[in-house]
Amino acid sequence: MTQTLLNLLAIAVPLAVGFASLFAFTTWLERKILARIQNRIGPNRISLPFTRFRRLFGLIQPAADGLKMLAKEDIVPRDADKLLHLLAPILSLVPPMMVLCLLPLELPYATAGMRALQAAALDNAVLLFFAITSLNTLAVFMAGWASRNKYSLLGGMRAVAQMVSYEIPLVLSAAVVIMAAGGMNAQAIVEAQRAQWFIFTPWGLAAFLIFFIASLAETNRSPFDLPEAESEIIAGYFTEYSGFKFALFFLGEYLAIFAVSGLAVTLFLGGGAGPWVAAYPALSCVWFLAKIFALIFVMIWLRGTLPRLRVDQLMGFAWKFLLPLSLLNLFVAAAALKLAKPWLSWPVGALVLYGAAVALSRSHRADAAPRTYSYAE
Amino acid sequence: MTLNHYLVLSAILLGIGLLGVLTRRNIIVVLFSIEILFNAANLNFIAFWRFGPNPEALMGPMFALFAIAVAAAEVAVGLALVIAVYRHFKTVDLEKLDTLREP
Amino acid sequence: MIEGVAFYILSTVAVLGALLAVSRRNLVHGVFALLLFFAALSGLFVMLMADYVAAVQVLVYVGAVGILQLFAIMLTEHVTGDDLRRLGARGWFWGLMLAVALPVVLLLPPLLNGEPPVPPAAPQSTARQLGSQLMEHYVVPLEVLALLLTGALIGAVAVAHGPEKDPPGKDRPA
Amino acid sequence: MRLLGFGILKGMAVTLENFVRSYFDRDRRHHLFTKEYAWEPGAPAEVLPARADTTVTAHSRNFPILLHDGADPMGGIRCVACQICERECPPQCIYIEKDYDEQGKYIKRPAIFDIDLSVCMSCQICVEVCPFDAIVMDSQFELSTANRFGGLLQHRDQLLKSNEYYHRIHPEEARARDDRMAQEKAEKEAKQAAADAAKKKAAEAKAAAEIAAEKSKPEPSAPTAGGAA
Repeated sequence: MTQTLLNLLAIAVPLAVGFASLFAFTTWLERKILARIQNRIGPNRISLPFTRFRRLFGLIQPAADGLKMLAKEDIVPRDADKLLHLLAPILSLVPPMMVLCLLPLELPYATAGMRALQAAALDNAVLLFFAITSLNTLAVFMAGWASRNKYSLLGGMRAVAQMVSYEIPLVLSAAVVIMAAGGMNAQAIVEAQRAQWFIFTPWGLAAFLIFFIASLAETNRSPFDLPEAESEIIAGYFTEYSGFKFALFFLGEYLAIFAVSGLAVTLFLGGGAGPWVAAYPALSCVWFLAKIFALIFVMIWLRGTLPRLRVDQLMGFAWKFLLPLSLLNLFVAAAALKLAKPWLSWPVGALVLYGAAVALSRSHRADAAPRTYSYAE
Repeated sequence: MTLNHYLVLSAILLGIGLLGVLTRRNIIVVLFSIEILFNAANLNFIAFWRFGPNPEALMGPMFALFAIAVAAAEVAVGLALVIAVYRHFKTVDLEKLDTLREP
Repeated sequence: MIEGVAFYILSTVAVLGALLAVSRRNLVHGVFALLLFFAALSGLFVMLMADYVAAVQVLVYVGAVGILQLFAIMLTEHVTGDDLRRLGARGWFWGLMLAVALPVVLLLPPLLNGEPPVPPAAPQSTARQLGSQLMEHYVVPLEVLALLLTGALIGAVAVAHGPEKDPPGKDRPA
Repeated sequence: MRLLGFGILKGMAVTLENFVRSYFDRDRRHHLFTKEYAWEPGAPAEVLPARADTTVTAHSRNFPILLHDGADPMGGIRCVACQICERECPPQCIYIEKDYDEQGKYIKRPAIFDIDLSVCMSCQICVEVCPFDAIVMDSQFELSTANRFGGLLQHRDQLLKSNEYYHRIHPEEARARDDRMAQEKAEKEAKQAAADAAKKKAAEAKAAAEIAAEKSKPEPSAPTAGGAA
């Protein structure tokens, strides 16, 4: 019994510690990249106390932020729902942590028994992934409700509506890969991509784009960060949070980003595969994290470029554009896999998908007709 | 754990569900209790499948899946009705919704 | 030994969640207790080696149905349900009696004479077989279910949509 | 051919170019505009940034300071406590009390000269109205203090800075101001000199007139003393 416990600890602890420290690194990365996009320098002032190092390109900034969050007073509104107010950040942190175990991330020293660093080498890993990430929506609502503040409740409801409606394209685009790989086991999916990554097939690319956009909305990032944008309803559902609970929310959000981009890498970018992996098996873990950070760079890049979507545009985009496209993509992928003649099914598939996308986006242009104003006589 | 444990548990859940349905006056809590009844039944399906004669036939999980899907559809329609009732009668209290009963 | 402890923990959590969901005056607490109940039940399904059903249970119930009920609560009154008498509704006594009598009556036969059947070998993960059976043996029920779900979706939207706010008049184009 | 999502890609290309060139490009358009701090946060205010490309330019204005000529602050203080700036200051953040010597005679110096920097809005009206060029704007911005209430109330001795320091932070303006003062002084002296000269001339003229008057007056008084003697 103790051996299995040790085995599990040998895998769970580095996951928790590794990804939490990656969280700190990503906050620094995000602020530096955003700064460079806007011609500024980004954080570079914090220096390590009692040491000679003056300013290590601001690498100590996340530690300083963490310390500040710890030192800040934790204000709980007087008639807030004390229990739920405390539970919400924890519930927003637990699902991403649990889901990280499902990713096929082979840590080099993992014992032979646990070939893939999957604390739970589950057969239906992907289904469990979506089941657990749907708990995030609950945490958001609980935060919005427990603060007994009209605006945070409104922000919470908007965030829940957004996350629920973007969950469907997310699951459907993952269903395409499950159909192609023939199973939901993360390891089997990575195996199926040994010959060719799914992103290089037309329906795979379409599924990847839908998955990526839906994951942006699922983690309230960049163009879809309406619920938590400062300029919107104050700061959305975590208005009444300060101090460490606020930091927990951010930790939860960044872990959700790691988890979702980890799944995107597993489903579309061939998990830990990469050059020289055959020679050094340990390299697969490096490749896995490198791909995750490539996706995170694109997320930050999008955040520096695109303006924020309005609520109705946000919901319209999910239901009127992403959902029909992902359904169509399911049919196209099924036909392509059944036909198994790439030279025919690829161009046709690409054409059908692109044509549908253009038609869908053009059909929505229609209701953007010039406004007709009617003045009171 | 033997089959009887699971049967006792689902019986208790059945009792709680019935308690909720019969005693609460708010429609939504009645819907909660109906959900509890559904889940108690699901637990029995899976328990009998696990301890039943041939598990390969997958009768239990199949039935449970269909039951879950139907229950989800039922909740959706039920809550839509509740909202429509609330919009019309301005109340969710079952005691007050007695227009069908002759006075 | 582990299974025994796990079973008792999960079942107490399930019973507690159900009881709280039924008795809590504040509906939001009721919903969260109900979600705890669903999660505990999903744990029990995992113990019964039906991992696919457990995942579906979490996805459908804890994810979707819970949120649906939260939205319903938000759209109706008495969210904190202060004024509604909880257990004290008029017929609560007979309700309690029936709620206790029915399970006892149902449980008597198996507990008295049947000795518990021996559990056969634990079946392997069921996702693949479920999928293939759904496609071959249970195709018709699957399609009927699909129809039912679409019908429920459209019906729910139609019922909950309610009358058009201000029907298109003279100056508002239809 | 309008590719779907072409606008988004164009926007992202711009930001990517900006991101990449901010590392490699030295010309103005992509270079990082913000520079490091002018000087180390801990350094005393007197120490000016050694490096040339400081963020604090010759035209940066922050809060007023009092000037004094020469080394001794109280000796060469320009301010005469005429309290014009106290009256003109819109937020009323200047407080002045005149200095009196033992006999109670007003000596042209402020006993108390307080400026509350937390109230001051750097509008520079005091600098414009001051007839004695005694108050100018400083460019020191490391002024954060621990306590919120009295911390930013600066007294006369903290405000007093040497004219030479003024030359260092705002060279052109200091030079222009000094030239103007020198020129005014020269004019005043010239006027003074002219006034003296005029006064002297007037005095002489008056003296001459008196002499003339005396000559003409004795004749009428002694007409008998023999006419034109």
